[in-house]
Amino acid sequence: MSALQLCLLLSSGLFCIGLTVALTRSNAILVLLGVELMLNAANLNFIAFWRFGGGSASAGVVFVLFSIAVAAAEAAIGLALVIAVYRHQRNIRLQEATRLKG
Amino acid sequence: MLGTGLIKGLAVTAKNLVGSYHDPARYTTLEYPEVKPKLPEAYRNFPFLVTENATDPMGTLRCVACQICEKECPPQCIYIEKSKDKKPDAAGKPQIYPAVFAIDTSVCMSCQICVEVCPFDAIKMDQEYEIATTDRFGALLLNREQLAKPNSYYHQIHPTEAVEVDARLAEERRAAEEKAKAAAAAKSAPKSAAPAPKPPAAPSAEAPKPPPAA
Amino acid sequence: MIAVAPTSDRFLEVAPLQLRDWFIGLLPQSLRWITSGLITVVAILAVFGLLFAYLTLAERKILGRVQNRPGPNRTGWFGLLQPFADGVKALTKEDVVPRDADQVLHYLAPVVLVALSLLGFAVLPFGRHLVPVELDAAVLYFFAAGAATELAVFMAGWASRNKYSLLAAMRALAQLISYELPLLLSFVPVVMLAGTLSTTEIVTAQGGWTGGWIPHWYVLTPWGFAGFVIFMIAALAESNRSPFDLPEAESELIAGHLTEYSGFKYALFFMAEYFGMCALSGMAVTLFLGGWQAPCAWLEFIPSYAWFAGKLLVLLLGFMWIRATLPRLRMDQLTRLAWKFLVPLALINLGTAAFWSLTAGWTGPLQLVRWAVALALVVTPFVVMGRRLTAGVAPRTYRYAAS
Amino acid sequence: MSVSDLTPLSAPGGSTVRAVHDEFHGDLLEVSMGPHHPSTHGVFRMIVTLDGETIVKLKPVFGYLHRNHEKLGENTTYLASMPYTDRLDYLNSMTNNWAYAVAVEKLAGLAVPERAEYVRVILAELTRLLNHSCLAGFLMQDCGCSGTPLMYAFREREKILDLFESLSGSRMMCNYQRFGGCRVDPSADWLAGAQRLTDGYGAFLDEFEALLTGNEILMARTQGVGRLSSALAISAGVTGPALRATGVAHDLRKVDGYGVYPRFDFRVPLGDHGDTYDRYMIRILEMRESLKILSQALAGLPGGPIMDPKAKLRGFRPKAGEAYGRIEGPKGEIGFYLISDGSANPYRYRVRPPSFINLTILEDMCLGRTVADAVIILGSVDIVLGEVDR
Amino acid sequence: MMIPALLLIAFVILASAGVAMVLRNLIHSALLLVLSWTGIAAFYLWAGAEFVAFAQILVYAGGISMVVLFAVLLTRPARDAELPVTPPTVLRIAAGLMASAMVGSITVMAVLTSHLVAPASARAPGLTVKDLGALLAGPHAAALLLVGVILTVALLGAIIIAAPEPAPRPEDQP
Repeated sequence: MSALQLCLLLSSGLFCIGLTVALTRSNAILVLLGVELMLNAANLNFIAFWRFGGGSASAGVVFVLFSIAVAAAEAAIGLALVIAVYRHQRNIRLQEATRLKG
Repeated sequence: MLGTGLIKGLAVTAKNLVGSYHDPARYTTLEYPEVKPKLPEAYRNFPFLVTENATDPMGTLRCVACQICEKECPPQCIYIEKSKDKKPDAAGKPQIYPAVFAIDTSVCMSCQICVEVCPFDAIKMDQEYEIATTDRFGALLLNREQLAKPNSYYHQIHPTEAVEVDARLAEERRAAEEKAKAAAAAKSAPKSAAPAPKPPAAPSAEAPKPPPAA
Repeated sequence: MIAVAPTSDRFLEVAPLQLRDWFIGLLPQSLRWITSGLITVVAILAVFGLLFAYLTLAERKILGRVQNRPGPNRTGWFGLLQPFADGVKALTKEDVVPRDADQVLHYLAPVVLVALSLLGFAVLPFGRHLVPVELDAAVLYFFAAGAATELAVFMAGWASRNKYSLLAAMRALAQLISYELPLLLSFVPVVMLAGTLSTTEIVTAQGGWTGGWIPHWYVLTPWGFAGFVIFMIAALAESNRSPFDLPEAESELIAGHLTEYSGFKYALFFMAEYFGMCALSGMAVTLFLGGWQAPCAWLEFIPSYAWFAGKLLVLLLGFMWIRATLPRLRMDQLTRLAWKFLVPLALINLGTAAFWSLTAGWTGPLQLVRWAVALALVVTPFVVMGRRLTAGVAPRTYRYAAS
Repeated sequence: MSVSDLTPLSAPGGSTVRAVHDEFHGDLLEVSMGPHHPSTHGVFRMIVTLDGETIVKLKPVFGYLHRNHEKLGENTTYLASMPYTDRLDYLNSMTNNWAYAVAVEKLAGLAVPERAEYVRVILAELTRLLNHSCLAGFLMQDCGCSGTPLMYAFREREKILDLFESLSGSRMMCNYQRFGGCRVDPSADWLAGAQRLTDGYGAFLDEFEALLTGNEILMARTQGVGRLSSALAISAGVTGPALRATGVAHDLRKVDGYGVYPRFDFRVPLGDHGDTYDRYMIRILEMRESLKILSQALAGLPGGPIMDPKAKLRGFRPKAGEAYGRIEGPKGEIGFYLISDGSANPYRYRVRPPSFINLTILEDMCLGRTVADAVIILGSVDIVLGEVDR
Repeated sequence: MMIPALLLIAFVILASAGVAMVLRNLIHSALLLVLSWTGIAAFYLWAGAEFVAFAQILVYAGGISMVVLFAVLLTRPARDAELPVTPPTVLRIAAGLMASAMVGSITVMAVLTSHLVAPASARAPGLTVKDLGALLAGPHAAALLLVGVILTVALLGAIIIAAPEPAPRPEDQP
């Protein structure tokens, strides 16, 4: 059980938690946060491989930086959508957010 | 330019900061308990009754209980009870004196109207300001004994004013004695010589009513 | 693992480190690393804890002296025991926690705020060898710790479960976030010129003197001075100091997000504010005023940490001086100043710094041209935008009645 | 506007803030900036209704300092009311005394000797200096600078109060004017002290203006805030610097020309916008004009009696009739309306309080502004609760 | 020395994420997630990538947490809107858990059976900020600019979506 495998186990655990949050919770914000967790799990993998893959895999770090930036943009857009949805139906339960009109 | 007003303001505060260390005009704090403030002579706090001398305060009160100040006092905080008997005052004439003379210092606003209207210069304004007490009722009602202070104390706190008042009183007393001598001379003169007409210059008879204090 | 004290330098420079090494020498090998870390932490806490105590006293004394009065001088000799008196008062005051407040968050907010504002001290180079933590991305670490304090302010506002203190917390957050940007943008040119994010290298990059007299501090370059001014204005806003102390202004509805705090928690908030102020001005000294560099060559004999402390105190006195003079800005003017004035200026400053670094090679008469262009690039946008910002506002002349 | 429960706001146990629903603006916030709010000048309360940040409705509530001044005036002699006039606008006792003395002199037809008129002008202008510098200090305190300009203003005010103390015996409760003159004749070194103060005051004003007038933050906070149109000011009966800030040239010292004012040349500054900055600047310029009057009055002070010798102190019974005497106080036109029925007590004793009348238009100036502005507008109107509540 | 630190960090991350998932109170779960993000930053520190760790704190703990908390506050459901959830909650939770358990088992099996022979005690490759900068400006320059464009466009879009249209006031109604 090497350190790399431990890191991979950690990131897969985090990914599962993110997935369950995204699937089970009905509040739109928490679903977004679940997605955020999944993204972070991916980042964990990148850094783990960079750490244990010798000096060659330095693209991983750069990729993590880009992924953080994109995740920030995605979070902003997601929450803006949530606020727009809230303004129409006064609560953000995903079940009711079915109509695309308005 | 944008920041100039702010910089000028900062310069002024800096000048004051530095100035407060060397320029007395920019350091105005008086550290009270250690440094007592220098009171101007006209400063007035609660009134006090003037007595001729410190040895027998109740005997030589100038106040004749005429109750003018009691009527004129705006918040009505003076309470006077006349005495039944009479007592000779400084000029020897028997006068009524106040049996009870109380000032309620919780009501008095030290506006000194009582001093202005008193024809006998019997009440003057004190300069004692450290008079805090723990008792809210009894201690604030000052009776005659607590109010009476000798003329020498009056000279101490209001020197120029005291000198004027003494000069005027002395002059009045002299006029009163002169009149008394003239009256006595007039009484003895008719026994020895033919009844001469009453001396024309007899001033008005009853207690001399000096013009109100300026 | 621990950097052994270099023996090459003068005695005063190295004295603190040798003291630490002697002390560590007494301990077994395994504890050495831990205790050296602990010593650094204790040193920072002691120095800046005392500095906080005497900053409150200095603030009240300076405010007093500016207003022609002595300031606290009754407790102890010249009022020196005043901070401890305040401390005891804060400790003994009853700590009221509203019944339906969120107990955990209500307790956690001041603690997190103080912790985060203390984190900033880890990367400040106090002296030539006195650097608590050698970090490669030190400046980024400093501003990451600074950015997280907003979270604590939100927790304080939300935990008091009082709708209007939440409203005030939102207002404080808006101020903090809108001044985060100028703060970050104003340090980017320094990083660009110094070529590194590590604070120690930034300070060494500002070493040396031309002609033994003029130091190579960044503040003496046109873009450096503009960056320094923007950084200080943003630092004033970040630590809720004078012209921007809106959250607890008395013209507010309620006393800001601190309404539900009392006793020692309230004092903790102030401690956090002062630590934040010290950390930000420490970073300003490192970035712009050449950290522990001496201003001229022959002054080198004074130990480096004395220079850092001196510059830090000068900046802190500047904070207090401004607090004693300037009135407060309204909320909308405050955010307009940030977005419409400081951010564009900081961006233009980036351009000036780029121009400055590209033309580093110019010598002789070209040097003057370089300075002229750089100054123009700094001053003209300031004047143009300044005029636009204060468009409708100018001192007026008054007429007199014709009688 | 349906208010959920009718208990008065901040009744004992009530909250100082209450949410209110209004059919036009939706959810509003009714805030009671209570009698003990730090930035109200004395015991004064404003119930402010806020739509988010802007003020929708502002109801001033006062009366906390009502001492039944006018009914008292009817039950005491004319002289006994004089010390009570010090307590009206407790910052400017000299001008209150003078206004009451003018009213009684008009009622009883008393003549005032030349020297007393000059001394009254000197004391009134000193009070104006004191009041305007205090006003500027309090206004800056509301704007937020931590008391520095206020302390400078108080430093100068102390010098003036020391002059009043050495003349009348008390710093703020002077009780100095009498019907037909003044109570005490100012001595030579008192006049020298007044001269020294007048010479030194110009330097203070320059320092004060350097600190404040050009200050960008202050200009941003006060220019265009609390704008008052001259038509509204005239119709609301606003007087004093607030009226002159809207551009109306109405200064009783020029209009009535009472006392010996026509002998002095001084100008009356006028503003154009009528906002808070104008009100502040008008007061600063008026202080400079007062300095001119003071130096001229001190130079031309004649000799002669300080008190009309025929004036009776006690048993003063003016003939039946009525009179209204008014002067230009620092806060505006302060007047006394007296009806005498021949007895020792006035039949009716009425005070025209300038700060009370200037306060009536507070709401019109504050609508649409934020709470922070309302505090500054209240500061610029310069009210003293002793005079507002009487 | 390396492994126990990793276990501690892993425990913090997983615990706070798990508890956040279960909590009813939205604010508490959001704050716990911020804690897990800081845990992830601690992992990066453990792995030696300081720059990424501080970037993570700055972006997540500084920025995104604020956006999330503001969103949570702005969308407070009115107290009386407790509508019955159409697919019963128990069923939905079961389905979700089952799906994630399947995915989890697959990944864990893959990790355990793989014969990744990684040099366990390899020194962390020293990546200084200067090399990172060179990398970013060199081969990945295009990607950097692209991310910049994405960020600006995304934030502008977010502002337009979230900006409240002026609520029509009753007196404006015809």
